[in-house]
Amino acid sequence: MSAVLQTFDLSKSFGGITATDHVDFTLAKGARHALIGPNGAGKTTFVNQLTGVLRPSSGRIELMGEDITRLPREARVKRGLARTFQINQLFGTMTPLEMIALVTSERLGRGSHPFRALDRDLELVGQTAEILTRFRIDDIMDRRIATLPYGKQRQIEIAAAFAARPSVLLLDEPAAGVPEAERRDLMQTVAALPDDVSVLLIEHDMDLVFRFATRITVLVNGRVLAEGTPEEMAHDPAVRAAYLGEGAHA
Amino acid sequence: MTVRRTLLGGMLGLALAASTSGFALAQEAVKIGLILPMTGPFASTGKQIDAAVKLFLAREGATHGGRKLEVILKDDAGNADATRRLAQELVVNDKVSVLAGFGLTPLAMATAQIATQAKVPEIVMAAATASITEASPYIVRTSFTLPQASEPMAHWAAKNGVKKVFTVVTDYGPGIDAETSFANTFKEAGGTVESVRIPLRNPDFAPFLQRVSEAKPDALFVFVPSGVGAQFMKQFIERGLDKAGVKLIGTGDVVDDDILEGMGDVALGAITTHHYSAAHDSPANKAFVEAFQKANPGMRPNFMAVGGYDGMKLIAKALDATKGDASGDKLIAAMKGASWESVRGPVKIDPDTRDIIQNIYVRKTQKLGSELHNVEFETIKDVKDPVKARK
Amino acid sequence: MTMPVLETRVRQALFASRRWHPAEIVFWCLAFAAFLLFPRNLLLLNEIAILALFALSLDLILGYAGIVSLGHAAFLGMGAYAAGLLAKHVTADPFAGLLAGMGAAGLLGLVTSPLVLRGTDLTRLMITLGVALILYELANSFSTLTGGADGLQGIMMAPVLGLFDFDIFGRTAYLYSLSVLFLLFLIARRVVHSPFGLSLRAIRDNPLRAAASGVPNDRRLAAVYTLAAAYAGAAGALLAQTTQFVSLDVLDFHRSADLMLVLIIGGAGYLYGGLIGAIAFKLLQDLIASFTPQYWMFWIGLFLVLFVLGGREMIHGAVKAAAARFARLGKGAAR
Amino acid sequence: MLTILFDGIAYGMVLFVLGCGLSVTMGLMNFVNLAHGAFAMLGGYVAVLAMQRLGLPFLASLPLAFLAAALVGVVLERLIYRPMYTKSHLDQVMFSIGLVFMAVAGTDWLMGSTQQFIRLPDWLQGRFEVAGIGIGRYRLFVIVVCGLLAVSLQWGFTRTRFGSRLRAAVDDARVARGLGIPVNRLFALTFALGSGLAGLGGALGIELMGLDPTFPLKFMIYFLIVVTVGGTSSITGPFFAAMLLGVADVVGKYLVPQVGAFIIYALMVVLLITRPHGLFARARA
Repeated sequence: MSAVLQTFDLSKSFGGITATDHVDFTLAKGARHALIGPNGAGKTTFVNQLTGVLRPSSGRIELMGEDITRLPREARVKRGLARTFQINQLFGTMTPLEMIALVTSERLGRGSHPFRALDRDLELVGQTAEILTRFRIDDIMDRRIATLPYGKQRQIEIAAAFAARPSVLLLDEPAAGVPEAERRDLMQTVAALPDDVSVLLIEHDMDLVFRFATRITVLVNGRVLAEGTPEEMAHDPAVRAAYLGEGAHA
Repeated sequence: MTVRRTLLGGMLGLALAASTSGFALAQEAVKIGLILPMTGPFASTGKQIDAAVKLFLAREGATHGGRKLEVILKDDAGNADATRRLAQELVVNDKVSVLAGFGLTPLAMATAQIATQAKVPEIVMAAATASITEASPYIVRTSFTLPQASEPMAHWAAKNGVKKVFTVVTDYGPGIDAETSFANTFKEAGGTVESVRIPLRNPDFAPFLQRVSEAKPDALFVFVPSGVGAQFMKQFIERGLDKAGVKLIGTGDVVDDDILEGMGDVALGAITTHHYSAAHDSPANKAFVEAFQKANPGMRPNFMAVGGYDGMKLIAKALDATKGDASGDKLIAAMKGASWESVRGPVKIDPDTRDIIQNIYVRKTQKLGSELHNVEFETIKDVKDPVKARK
Repeated sequence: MTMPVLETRVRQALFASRRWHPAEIVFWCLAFAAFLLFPRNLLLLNEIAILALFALSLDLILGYAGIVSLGHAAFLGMGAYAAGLLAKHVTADPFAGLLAGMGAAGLLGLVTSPLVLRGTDLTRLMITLGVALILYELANSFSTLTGGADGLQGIMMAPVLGLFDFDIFGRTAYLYSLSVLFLLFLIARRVVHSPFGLSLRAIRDNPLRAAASGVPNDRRLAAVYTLAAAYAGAAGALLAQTTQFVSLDVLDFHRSADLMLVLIIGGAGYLYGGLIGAIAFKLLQDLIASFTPQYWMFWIGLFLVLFVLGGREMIHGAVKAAAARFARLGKGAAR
Repeated sequence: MLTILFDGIAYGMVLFVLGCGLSVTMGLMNFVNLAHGAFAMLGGYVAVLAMQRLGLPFLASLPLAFLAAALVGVVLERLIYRPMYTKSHLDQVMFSIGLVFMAVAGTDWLMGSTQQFIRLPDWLQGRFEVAGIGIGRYRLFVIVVCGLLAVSLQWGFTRTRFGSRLRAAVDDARVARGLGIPVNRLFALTFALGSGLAGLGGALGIELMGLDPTFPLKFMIYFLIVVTVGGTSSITGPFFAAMLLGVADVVGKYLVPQVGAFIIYALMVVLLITRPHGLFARARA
């Protein structure tokens, strides 16, 4: 199995606090990999460096062998690295259709075109429609995103990331805040992601992690504490002590 | 029967109107479009002129040359685009025969083209940059020009033992006008001049006055827009320049009658040259000031008011001369060379330049009773605008 | 839903947002009809058209890209001086002047765009304000070129297309300004409904997500800022050409502040906001000024306060209701 | 040269008193109150009226200016400002510009458009020299008064219970409310204090900057520069920003009067580009 996303000695500190502490991490092709850790372990900081929201203090990030440490955010997306956010980051005034159309048009390189009409672009229309069906949001595609229920918004969050056709997809707590009733839908969505997409899941919900992940990395205080299969992690004494032992999931 | 009679009367009237224009003209008022900054930073100019125009109509009657004067007041807030549009609308929609007012140079300039195109006289009652009357053959001025007021100052200073002058002017058209005409004249008379210009938006004069204080001149020549004059004077005193023996000289703008009282004693002793002071010693002026203050309690007429009053006077005189014919070319012809006894003294419209010829007075700010006034002590007779006179 | 059906629906939904609404057609017909309906007010109408174009420019950056600006007058002034100077020294052709105005202002926009890409709304307000103030002082200082406080005099324009002379009644002026406004509006309308326009809305709604969706935020913002600057420059050029005069006032702070008011009154983010706001603002100003020349500022202020405090919902509600009625009428007529 | 530095400091001090109220209200309520200058103008006019009509001495008119502006501030805050807190920045800007327009036209109507003046008591007029430095008495007075104010504000902000509550509320109003801090009352008090300071600054500034109905428009830019450059989360930020602007403006105009007009604007733009969150802002997530 080859690596699609790797970090080498990645560190980030804010003032005196080290949020990411010399992390070497590898995401394999087609992986279903979970990144877990207690609150404040530095998971989101880590993802933010991967996607370019934060600039690392030192170290290197490679996407399919290419050094992307200094690339701007949108350039990483173009190279196949997409993400969702822990708190929904949607285009509130748009419809789901428009939002997916936007991501698709950027991926097709249409974004800087000032005159072309969106509906005349058949390639864009086709690919947008395909995403809408895949994520079962075609029935609500005309409504303003801000007016939709939270669970639906969560779906759109994932759909929008997926519409960028990433080879690596980072899901930052996709189930956070989703009410029980809408949770199943979401689980299905995540489970149904195609195999050629490598997924890194950052999650608190151990149910979801153990159901979904084939590999788990445990991050504590910005450092990689342990890594292995779910089986190994569940029985690793250090992990249990540092994390699971604290009482299942908070 | 009645219907037929009125119909007949109407037709008769029409026929008469067509044959003798005089008859119809007498029926119809001559409209004067008065455009002034009534709001914004230059509102005080507008208010003075507006008050003076109203006073003129009240004192000297609204009918001249057999026709009634009707004034339409518009506010341009000191904004040149608005002035231009208002002028255009007044000409096109209200069919005014005369445009008047114009508180600032750009406002007068912006309207010049309209005056030319529509052949409507433009009476400049306030703006003072020398070149204005050259912008259109229909512009006539009843205020003054800055060189007209500042060159006599240079002569007076040179004659009265001043060798070195520091000029401080606001960095805009009129300020630069005042600076150049003063400096050139004073240098010709053998003096030396140093100059500094103040930005338009400037709250604190300290840095400029400090330069003056270090240069130790005999006199400081100042031109600032009339609103900030007081500020300047106060800081002049605060810095102790008066005690250091620096004379404060300038055109009358800085000791504007409108705000002189509020300035307080800091203004005392300032020597200025100007064409009008509310303290001008003549019976006509006394009556004028009294009537003005009666109609506008708490206001003292300043040079803007006189420009407005004389502007109306000029229109009235021209209408008298044309016997009520308000066509632009005739009015302008009648205005050229017109002369009368203004409250500021004798004035005449220069037939060549359409600019005003008037006495310039050297004044000193003093206390008259409990009030501060600019008391005239020397008169330079019949001063033409020196810039155009040299051409 | 089968794919072909869905694709059709997607196309229709995307088309719906750029379809011409009957009310829009009525709006433009009225704008051109105003030429015949109000022959006495062409000068005011001309000013409205120019202000509308200026407001359209602000709407492009504020309504569509979320960039606030208190210094938009910088571009208006740049366009006005460029067009005025060109007419005075090079060629009197109106279209050459228009292009020069747009070009000069657009260039200024491009150069200053890095300044507005960073920071909060407040920083942007201040930086744009600062740029406009600096430009104002520059124009005042270079008085040999610009005429300084006396204004740029002696602009003579050639007839539009060599046929229509600028007359004192403002006939040519209004039709010329309105035509330019209409043309630039059409372009703006295409732009905001293009993929580029969609990406601007994305940045406005959520810059974080926009970048995560592959949108190069900075470049797009710089592009629209430049475009808006060119539009404001066009408004400035029209102002200079139709009044044949440029004063320092075009760069003054109150221009930028008034412009904000215009857009707030009309509502930002749907292109017509600036146009409707310009009409309302100018009519209001004219109306109040004719009642009380001294104190119109007070009434404008009161209007604004009440408007923000709660009147906006009422007015916009009324406008929407009227538009809906128009739409129904339009559809009825079509059938 | 030192004289000019002294002048600049006095000028900066007035700017600080005028602007610091704005920076606190902006930080606390996240409200862009462009009408701040209107309160300053109110204070100025109250001082003028107190001296001209009531014949009060200058020193007595200063607290009056403070009180009047503070009172009007608190009333307006209760009545019309409060609903604005939840609206967008843009609405707030529009709203307060509307207030400015009303204040300008209203003052013009009530008081006339001319410049207003006050007569300083004799002991504040003129100047004296210390080691070759000319010192204006009034400027010295301004520096002393404003300096004391700045020190006591800083003390009040960092050392008193009111101050610590205020800081908590500036950091996060929601959390502060949760901790039982009466945020609404705090808002009203702060607003009153800020307006009162503006009023006092307006009264002190009459001698240095003049006073007429267009005051709020003319000086809006200066206040905003102080606030944006100084940041909104402390007293020291606006203080140093005001000092910097005052000194840079005065000294710059003295040394190179040709570019005098550009200095503060250029300074503002440069500062904002290099420090977009203010000179002394804490890093915020």
